[in-house]
Amino acid sequence: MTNIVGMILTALAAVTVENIIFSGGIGFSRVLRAARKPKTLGMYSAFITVFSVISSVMGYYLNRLFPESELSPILRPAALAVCIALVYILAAGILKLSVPAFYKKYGQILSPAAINTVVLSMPYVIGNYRLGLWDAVGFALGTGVSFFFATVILSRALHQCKNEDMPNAFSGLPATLIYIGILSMAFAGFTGGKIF
Amino acid sequence: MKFRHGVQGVKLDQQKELSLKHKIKNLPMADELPLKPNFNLNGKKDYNYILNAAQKSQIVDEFDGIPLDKKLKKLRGLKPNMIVACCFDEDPWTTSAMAVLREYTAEVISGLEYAAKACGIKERKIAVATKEEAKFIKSINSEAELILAGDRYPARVLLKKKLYSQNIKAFYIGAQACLALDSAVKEGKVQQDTVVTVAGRGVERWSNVKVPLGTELKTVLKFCGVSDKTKMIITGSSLTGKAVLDLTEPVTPSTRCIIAIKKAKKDISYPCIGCEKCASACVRSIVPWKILKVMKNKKPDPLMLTNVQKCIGCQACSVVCPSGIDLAEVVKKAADLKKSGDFE
Amino acid sequence: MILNYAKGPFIKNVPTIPSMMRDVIFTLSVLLIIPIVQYGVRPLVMAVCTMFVSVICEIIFNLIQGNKIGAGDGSSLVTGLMIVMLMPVNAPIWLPCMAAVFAVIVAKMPFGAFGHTPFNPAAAGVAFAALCYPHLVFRYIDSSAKNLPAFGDCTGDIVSSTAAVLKNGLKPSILPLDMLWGAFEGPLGTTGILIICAGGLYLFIKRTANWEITAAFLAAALIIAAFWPRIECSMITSVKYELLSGSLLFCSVFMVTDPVTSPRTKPAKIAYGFICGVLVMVFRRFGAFEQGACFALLIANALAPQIDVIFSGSFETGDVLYEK
Amino acid sequence: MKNKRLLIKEANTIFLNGMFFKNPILVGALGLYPIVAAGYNLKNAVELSLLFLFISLPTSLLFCLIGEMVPLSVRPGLVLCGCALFYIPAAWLTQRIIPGSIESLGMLAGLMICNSMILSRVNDYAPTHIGIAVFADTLGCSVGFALVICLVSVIRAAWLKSGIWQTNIGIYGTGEKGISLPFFGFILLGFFAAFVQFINKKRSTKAAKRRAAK
Repeated sequence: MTNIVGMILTALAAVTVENIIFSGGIGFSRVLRAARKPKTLGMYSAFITVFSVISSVMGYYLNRLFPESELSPILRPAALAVCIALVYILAAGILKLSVPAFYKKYGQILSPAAINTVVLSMPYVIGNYRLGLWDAVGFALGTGVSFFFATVILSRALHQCKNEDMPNAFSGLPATLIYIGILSMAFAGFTGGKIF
Repeated sequence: MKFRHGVQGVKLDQQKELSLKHKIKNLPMADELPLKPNFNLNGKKDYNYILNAAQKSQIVDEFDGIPLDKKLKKLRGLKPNMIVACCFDEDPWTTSAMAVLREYTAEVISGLEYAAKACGIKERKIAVATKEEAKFIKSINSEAELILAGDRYPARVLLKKKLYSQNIKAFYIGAQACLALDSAVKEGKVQQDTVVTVAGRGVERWSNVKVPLGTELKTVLKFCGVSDKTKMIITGSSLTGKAVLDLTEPVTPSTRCIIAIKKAKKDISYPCIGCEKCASACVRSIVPWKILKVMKNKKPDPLMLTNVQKCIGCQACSVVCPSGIDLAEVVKKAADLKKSGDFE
Repeated sequence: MILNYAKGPFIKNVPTIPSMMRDVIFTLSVLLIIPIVQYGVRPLVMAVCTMFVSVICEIIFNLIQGNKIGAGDGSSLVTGLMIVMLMPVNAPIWLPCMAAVFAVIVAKMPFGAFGHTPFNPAAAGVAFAALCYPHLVFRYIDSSAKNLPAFGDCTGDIVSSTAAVLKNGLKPSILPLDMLWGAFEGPLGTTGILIICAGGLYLFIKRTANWEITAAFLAAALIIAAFWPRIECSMITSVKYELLSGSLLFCSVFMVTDPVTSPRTKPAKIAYGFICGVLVMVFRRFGAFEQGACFALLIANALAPQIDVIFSGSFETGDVLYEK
Repeated sequence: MKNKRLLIKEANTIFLNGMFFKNPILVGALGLYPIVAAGYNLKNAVELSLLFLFISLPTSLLFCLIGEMVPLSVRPGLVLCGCALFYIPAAWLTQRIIPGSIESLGMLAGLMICNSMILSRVNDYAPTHIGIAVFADTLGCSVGFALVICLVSVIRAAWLKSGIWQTNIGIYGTGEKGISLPFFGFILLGFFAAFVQFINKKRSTKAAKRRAAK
């Protein structure tokens, strides 16, 4: 029971105070791409959540597997990435064979959802915060939710960042980047600068 | 979860006291205008008699510019259950209808009675703007059956909506048309003059003037002491009326007011700030800012232009917009687009 | 007599944008009176400098952009003045000026100036200053200090503001009733509680600001302060301290009600105010700084279009919605 | 002979596009994370630029050779594996050039493996283009990446006034100095992107004028 409560609290923290997407700036290239296709936005976030959970659980065990040494900062990321790649290939294969209609519809967002900075950063974040297994899962879930929020907010912002009164040079991506910057600034007010 | 606004319309700054202070003045007939002779009708003052009188006297309803006899004929077929004389002025500067009612209360009442008889309606009401005005009229003539139209613009539409929600099919007639009908039935007079409000910073004496039909505008303006610094002359209404360039234009029954403005209108507009004032001002449940947003797209989607075809062009949205955007024009464009079917 | 032609309508209803701006600038200037009486000319110098800088920034940006420099809508004056109100009186003059530069150059002009800003520029400017120079933005001089120098550094006892005391979980020593007169430490324009209330009333009556948002905002803050107090005290005391300390009340009247960045429909406005109030309290409790109103406002601004869509009853994550 | 000259000219254009005119960061918003998070001092910037070059060059050349043999659904996974594989020598090399760099970068170095700029270049561009084009593009992107991250970090370091080449102070810099937080990186990127967009708009109007003159 305490595990579950802890998990939920960690998830809440991941959405607000320890929001790695907004205040950490992680994974915004994916957020922007997801926001441009609002139709697949929900499924995209669901994929991200699932893969984040897998990655954080995997990271939890991998962190123990590699003892601290001179080579560990070089080998650990590589091992992690290979594991994620294997998970992705496995997931793609299973989906393709078992639910081909679903795969046809959402296949093209599976790879960006599985292979990105958000998913891969999970093990590091867990290591930094020294989270337990349940908390790690909670953090991954919370990050998935905040990814969803980020995409929903940005999908509206994309229209605000393109109007005829704004300077030509800023219309589109530049304004969106500034928009993200200001929003990220707001979330930085939670941490006051110290993120990890 | 759509929210309906309780209060609709706009409350405008009223400028009525100055022109209501004095009695209606008479402008002498110009020499070149032909004097129309009286006509004679015999018989009982029944439906046909009144219709004939209306036709012979060439009365035009000042609110919509339609000849009164045609209006009455059409009405008999429609069978409404109430006839309302509009004795209020929506426009903040105009007082002609109010002044007519104040000065010719009995005549307006009897004219309304004739009109009601002509189309077989029992219930008849005189609509005035405010409670104070109603009290004032009651003190002049206690027989008047009054109904309140409210002081929010556009009052006519709001009154219509109010009556409609009470399941009353009402019909509306102008105050001056009532007056003219009365004198036509009683004395066989042809409608020869109309009461016009002259107001605005550009004239010295704000007043209601009884002007012979066909008089040139400049004669009326001169009568009231127009200033040389006047930049703009508006007739009809300060909201929906038009600016006049040629002062030799004649006065018609639907002129109702002449406003001389000293300051030329400045067309400064800011971007929409999303205050929702236009939506609460609209009496036809159009949401003008949404229409504006859709119309700014390169290819406006007609499905998003809800209700635009219902627009009556009352300009309430444009008046109330703090950014000074001409929303009425946008809605009109949207309605034209929707009507034209020029989309895939 | 030369007659002009124009299209109707020929009359204009107040409020118009310039009149709204005038109203806001007027009420904000009234807020300056108490600090000027208390500290000398310094608050006035700060306000003038910041407004000047923000207007200059707008002009420069317009020049680069190749726009004509018109009469302007006065919105950058309002932005500058609001930033000054949220700074301590002993802050160096360049600090509000820098916040104003950020507000105009980053948060306002790139998005197409007034009417298109997705975030409240003043809030963005203050948040930026708070993040970059927290030791200057949250450093308050003792309120008994008199005759501060107009430009130079202020010397005097540095005390922690009521908001900071609350943040540390302690009970402030000042009585809530004394706080009404504004003689306590806090951002420059936010201590005159009574004047803020009067100014808010004035703006609501003139229909320049929406009272619904403010009401919802304060209701949310009140509920949270009453049921989850940060300090050990009675419900009423907690509510009094939470509402009267820091920039909460000022933000609720002047910043949250900004029509450009708030949602459009009435129920959405109420929801927006409520969410904003909750966020402010969350920031107060979990945030890094003693004041979170500006940060909370920025997040609420980002949510505003979404709230609007949800309340207009057309929430769907389909293409149809987003293409419009 | 003529072909060769044309090829070099083409490669030159591809390089310039990757570096500036179609800079994947400023035009495509790819690989933002290292810039906003780590670009607060020049040391980080140089280390990450080196790492970027060492990972992306061999990986894209490899996938230029074998990319088209791999089915589309599996390819992203293999690309990630490739990046992970080449990360080991790249990290070792960077460590050699600037001692202690990988440890101090921490997760930033590890996350370069899934930098979306490298992934998209290797996954989409490399398999369908010839070797020289891929080489020029990768080089251009690397230079572009280095340019942007160095510029961002120089501006931030100059603001912080604490020396351009300093040792790492935690993944996100110090808490006291707000400039080193990611948000300021985003804002700077926004202004850079506006500059690139401005130049590109100018170029396209000029080209249109030239076409009209003809």
